[in-house]
Amino acid sequence: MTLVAGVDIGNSTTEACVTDVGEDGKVTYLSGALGRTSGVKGTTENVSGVVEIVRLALARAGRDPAELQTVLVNEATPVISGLAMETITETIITESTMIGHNPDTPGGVGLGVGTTVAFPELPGCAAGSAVICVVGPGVDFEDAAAGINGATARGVRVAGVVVHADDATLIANRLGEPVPVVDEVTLVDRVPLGMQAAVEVAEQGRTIRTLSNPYGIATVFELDPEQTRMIAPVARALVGNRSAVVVRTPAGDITDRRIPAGTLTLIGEKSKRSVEMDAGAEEIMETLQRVRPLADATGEPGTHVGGMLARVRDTMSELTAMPVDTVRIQDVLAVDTFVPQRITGGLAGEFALENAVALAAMVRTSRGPMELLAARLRTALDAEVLIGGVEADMALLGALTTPGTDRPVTILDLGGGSTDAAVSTEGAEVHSVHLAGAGDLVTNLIDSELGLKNLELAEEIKRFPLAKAESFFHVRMEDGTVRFFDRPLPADAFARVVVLTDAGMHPIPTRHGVERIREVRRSAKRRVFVVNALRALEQVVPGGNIRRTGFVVVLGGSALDFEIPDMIAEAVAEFGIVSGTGNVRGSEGPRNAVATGLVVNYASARAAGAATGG
Amino acid sequence: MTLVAGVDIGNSTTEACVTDVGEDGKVTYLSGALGRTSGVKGTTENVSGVVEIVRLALARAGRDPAELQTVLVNEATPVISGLAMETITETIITESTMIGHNPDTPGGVGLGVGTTVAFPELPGCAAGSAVICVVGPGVDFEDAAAGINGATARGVRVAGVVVHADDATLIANRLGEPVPVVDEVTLVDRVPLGMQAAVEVAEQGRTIRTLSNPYGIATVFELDPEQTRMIAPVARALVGNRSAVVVRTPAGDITDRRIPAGTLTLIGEKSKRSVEMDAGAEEIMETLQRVRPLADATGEPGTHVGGMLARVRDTMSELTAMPVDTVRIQDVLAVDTFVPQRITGGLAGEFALENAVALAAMVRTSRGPMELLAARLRTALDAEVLIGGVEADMALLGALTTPGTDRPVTILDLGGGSTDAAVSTEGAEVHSVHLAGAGDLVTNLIDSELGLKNLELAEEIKRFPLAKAESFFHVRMEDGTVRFFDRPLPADAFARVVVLTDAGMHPIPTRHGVERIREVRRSAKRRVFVVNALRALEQVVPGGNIRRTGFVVVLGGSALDFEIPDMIAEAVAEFGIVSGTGNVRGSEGPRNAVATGLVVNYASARAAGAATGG
Amino acid sequence: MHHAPVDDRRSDRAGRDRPAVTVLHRPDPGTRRLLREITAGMEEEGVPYRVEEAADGGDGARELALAAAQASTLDVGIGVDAAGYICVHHAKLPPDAPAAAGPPSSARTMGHNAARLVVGIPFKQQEGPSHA
Amino acid sequence: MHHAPVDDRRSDRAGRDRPAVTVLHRPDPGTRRLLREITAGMEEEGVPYRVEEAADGGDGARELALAAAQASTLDVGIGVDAAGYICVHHAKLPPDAPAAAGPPSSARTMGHNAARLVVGIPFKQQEGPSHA
Ligand SMILES: Nc1ncnc2c1ncn2[C@@H]1O[C@H](COP(=O)(O)OP(=O)(O)O)[C@@H](O)[C@H]1O
Ligand SMILES: Nc1ncnc2c1ncn2[C@@H]1O[C@H](COP(=O)(O)OP(=O)(O)O)[C@@H](O)[C@H]1O
Ligand SMILES: [Mg+2]
Ligand SMILES: [Mg+2]
Repeated sequence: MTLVAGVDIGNSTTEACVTDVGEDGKVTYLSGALGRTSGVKGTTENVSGVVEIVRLALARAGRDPAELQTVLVNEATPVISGLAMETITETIITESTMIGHNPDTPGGVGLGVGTTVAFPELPGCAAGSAVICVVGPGVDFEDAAAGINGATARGVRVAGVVVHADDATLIANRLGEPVPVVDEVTLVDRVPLGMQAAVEVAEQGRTIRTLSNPYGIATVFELDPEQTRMIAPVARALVGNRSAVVVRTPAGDITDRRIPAGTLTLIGEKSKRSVEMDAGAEEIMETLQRVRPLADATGEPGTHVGGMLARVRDTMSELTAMPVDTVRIQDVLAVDTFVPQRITGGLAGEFALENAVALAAMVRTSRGPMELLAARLRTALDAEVLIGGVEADMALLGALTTPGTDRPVTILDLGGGSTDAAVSTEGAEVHSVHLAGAGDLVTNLIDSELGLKNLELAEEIKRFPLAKAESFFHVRMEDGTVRFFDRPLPADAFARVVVLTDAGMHPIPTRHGVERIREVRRSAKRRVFVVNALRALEQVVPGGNIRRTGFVVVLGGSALDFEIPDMIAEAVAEFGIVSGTGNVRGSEGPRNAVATGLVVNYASARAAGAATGG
Repeated sequence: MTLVAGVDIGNSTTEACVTDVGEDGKVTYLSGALGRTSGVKGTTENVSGVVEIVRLALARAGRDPAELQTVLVNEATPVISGLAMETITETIITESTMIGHNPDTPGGVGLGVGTTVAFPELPGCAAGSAVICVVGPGVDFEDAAAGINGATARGVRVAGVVVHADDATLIANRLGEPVPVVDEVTLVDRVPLGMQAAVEVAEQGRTIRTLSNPYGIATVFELDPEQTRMIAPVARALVGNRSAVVVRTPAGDITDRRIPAGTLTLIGEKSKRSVEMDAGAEEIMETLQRVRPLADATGEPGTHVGGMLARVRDTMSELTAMPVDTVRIQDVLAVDTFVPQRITGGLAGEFALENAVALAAMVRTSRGPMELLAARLRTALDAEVLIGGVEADMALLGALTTPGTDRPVTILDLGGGSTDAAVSTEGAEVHSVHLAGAGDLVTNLIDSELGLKNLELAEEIKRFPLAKAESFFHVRMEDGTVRFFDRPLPADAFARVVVLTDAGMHPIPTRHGVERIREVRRSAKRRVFVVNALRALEQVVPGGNIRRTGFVVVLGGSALDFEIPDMIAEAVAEFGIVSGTGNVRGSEGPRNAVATGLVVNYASARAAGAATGG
Repeated sequence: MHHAPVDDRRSDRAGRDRPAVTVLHRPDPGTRRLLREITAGMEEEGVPYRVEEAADGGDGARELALAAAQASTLDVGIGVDAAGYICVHHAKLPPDAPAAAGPPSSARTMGHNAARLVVGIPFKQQEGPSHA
Repeated sequence: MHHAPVDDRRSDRAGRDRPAVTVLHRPDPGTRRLLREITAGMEEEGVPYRVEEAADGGDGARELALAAAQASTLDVGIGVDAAGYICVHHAKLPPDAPAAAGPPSSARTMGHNAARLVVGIPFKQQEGPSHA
């Protein structure tokens, strides 16, 4: 019997298993362990992490480190991913044409049209004139209401109100004749005066109907067809709001400008194609499909995409100590996303969800200083260290220890930086791919789409279910069920959406509801993993025909997710193949495949040796 | 001055306007009115409705019916729609392989594996054996728990429990060692005994991980690859459940059978193509596009689609008194839908969302007995009755009274049974289409997808926002805002999702949450109106190039909807055209276009007459 | 930061400020079986409860239920009168409009529905003849 | 069947059973202005309220707030002590852990947040120097 450890140094995670291997090749698995990879995969930085994890596994097996005879390490070719994101649309309001934010508490209901007049000027307005009263900062709501009521009494038709403070309901409640009031207009001083304007507030739970319709605005301002054509983008920008103000200014406009993000050039082994970044993810991915396999990708210098790729290359070169100009991008994954962004020229801090494209790029570096790493490990662990076979082969061997699997088998390894796949046909020929984009991209999308600016929280949102604290003693889970607690919940959780992590309840400091956050989370997972799973299977299976895949075994850290495996199951359901999350050695779940495969490989070589030798 | 009424007899709604028309063609609009069309459009049944609505409009204008000189009626060619829906998938469980319902309150957490044994047989189980205890009806929860604890004390490993009553938490709470308990299994007597079985319950807010994974089931039952392949559909059926039971029976299986729904043959004016109904809506609509314009459609006799089309033809023939064999289907709209349906062979009333296809068909009948209708109206109203121009022309003339519009103009008339479109180029040439599917189809989809069996309620859900009664004094609206009431809400509304109609708050008697109902509602609107709007524009605009459409004016009853206009605005946004809801005469919104157009047409003819005559 | 879910079986013994549905019943030995069914309904739904004996007096189920609801930190109370008639009330409802009421045979269902009043899900329907 | 929304300005005069946040304050003439700001915050949020004068005694804002919360049909109360210090409490919170508290200058924000406690949306942050 030989005490053998299999060690898999991954980009994020180092995994080990400790086994007894008999002369006949019989393997007895004793224990496993995992931890964060120290440093860049395949470099001597990994030593400390490996030592720690192997020691942990030995301790769990109850074995003395001195007994350890052989350590098997995977051939760790670093696959490194970079990530960049660029906004490709921008909304700009010129000349204060509109106010399109959505205050929580506007006042009144309906539509009012008139000439904008500052509150202090109200007494000067002629009887019979129709006005929109603009109330600046510092005016008390009772004074505002009194002033407006006074003007109304004199015959001035105050048709609507625009206010700086959060006073809309207060003012509306005090008016003799209620009119629509839009409040929290931070830059109310910049509302152009003496102009025709319309104020609309919809009933609670509804959205505006007139100012979100170009013909509604045309009716209100008596616009001709040409003017209507000009104002149409304003109407479009207001669709879905509960309240709005439109001011008719001579050259006012709102534009939904596409930012020239630049051209991405995809250089295939046989051909080369360019695609505009602002065409969106689908077109980029279609272009990639046409030039595949990818040899490199470049971005037009001086443009956004140029900058994106330069950043990716810099990171790669830094991490791997390769010269920048030898870094080759071997896969990209483009994902459509959006970024909540303040509208330029807005008067009330209006936000728009601007379109953006996220680009994950993958670089496969040359094999690192493995021999040196092995030598260091030998010293540190005082054991024989063998560099095992090709990583994909080992992963397949490990995956096949999952009960119910057989060749032909296909693995899908859902990691942090890359989604890898490999297939082993009955002839034992192995074909593998490494695709850009995996768990880290999902975390990044969640972070930016929710505007969190907190990657740790985004990672938690990815991994754990949501709930809303409905009272100080109970939460409603995202599936609608209710959970009670003995003690009052933390004050910062109350009335907030929280994520129920292993380490307790963490409030999510945004205004988004449970449904919204859930949808962002699920859609990010779909956009990355469903897309990549299908891409990977298509590239790796013989003839690209997924139906001929055999058993699909899903592995890797992201296969531990509480919903990604279900999404992949649903996506491949139509192909009628058997697909599920791996259960390495019937016990490890989707973890430990490579470490296990290394031992399986070693043991069968040994058995073969014993057989021929004996 | 002549007192003139314009009357539009629609399929659902009859609309009128009352005007003074001067010798010079100057029109003064006095009033409008609308009501339900009496009988089938274009038949003498319409008389009573028209008379009532014209009288109402006259009364509103403050004019004596005796003054009415001329009534203009549209050339009412009935466009009649039929609707049918067929399920195309069916889920069948054989040999009680699994229990996959989702009880509200399962008990315990985790996975248990053992041989199924009836509760009364528990005392006979050998120490050391692993069992799943099946508790039938009539056993008290304390007795059940005591029996199981007793067996455990004797060394029997009771690994999980399946119960008839809603007692899972009660039993689990009383077990010495908690195990997963699945309850509310109505047909618990049919659970096969003496078989290997696994029971899994996930933590609150999570879903099961082992029994929804084929390799999880393979691990549990030590299946070989071939057996794993067989069990894979069971795993797939359990994806997303919080609890489940899988029993390993010799020939147990679950199938997701496609029902051979039959072949739909689309006969175009030039070519003819067949398509399988179970290929789904997208393929049906693509086939239609290839044979357009449609001359007729037939369904394979003896199949579901044959029956669907026969029903449509029968309805048509009944409504129009045309012989069945002269009814020609001129358009169809296929929509993918789903129907919640009880799974055949389930032990606990399991439901599955089976796929279905809804088919709306449109028949344009020959011009009805218009002359007779006109004669009857003449008598009834004692006024000159003129049959006006082509309906589409009149609608365009009416639409052009919307402020901000100009030729070229395109109308999209979103009605109850059909979506109509017409375009008038600068040369005043008019091209129009009538497409199957509109507001009534949306109502039907909402009704069947939510399993309401109440079309009136479905119509309300279509038209009004949702809320949830959160206490007896306040509701939370679907947009998250809260509304307070003075008096307690009706008891039947409490804790229910309600629809906030004009006539009060109506509870929706289903278990669906606000989000779910909202999503069904919005998706039904999208599947019908966004699809049809794009189809209509594409068919009606010159060269099918929507960018060349000019001004798009949306009309009809469904344009009054609180979200359909926004959806259409978003769908056409990318074409950069001006599109919005019509505002006929700057005041009528999307209503009264044809009635108005009739008067516009009459007045300009009169002015031309006066000019040439004078 | 981590909060353990309430263990329902401990609720009876627990302090006043812990969230719980209050059950107020007349001190009649015949109600024992009923109380077991009522509390079973709540336990199955995972909602904590507390059972208290009403002081002597002539109150009916509705008055008891209202008093129980007002005493409950969850605003929901159940009253059981001497005849075993059961009433479910909510502190925010008008006194004469309780949320639900029924005969002794509906005990389990009443327990479920008091719990569902707290959780905010639709009531359970009473099935055929009862357990009680 | 149709229910009219509550008219906030009538709330003061309304009966006890109508849902309202209760404000309990010391009978100090100096609190008038404060009360106006506090109730304005609630009115803007559309949540009904009721203002009551506390009987004589030495209670601080927190005790007043707790009593107010317990008296409120919405479980939310505001206490204002003689010095104008303001506390927002919830009947289901531990007595010594109020939902929010602040100086006189935070009056409007406290009103908003008492209302938001009822509505269940995140609290409003106190902005720079106050109105009060
Ligand atoms: N329990 C979990 N649920 C969801 N994702 C997880 C979980 N555990 C790890 N991950 C994700 O797995 C990814 C790392 O996968 P891993 O297989 O460890 O990477 P690598 O193969 O590159 O070493 C990270 O994106 C991490 O967020
Ligand atoms: N306020 C409304 N909101 C949504 N849909 C509406 C509204 N009013 C009418 N509808 C819908 O309009 C359709 C009837 O449209 P209409 O234009 O009157 O029909 P037609 O042109 O066939 O006479 C019905 O499906 C009805 O549900
Ligand atoms: Mg406000
Ligand atoms: Mg249960």
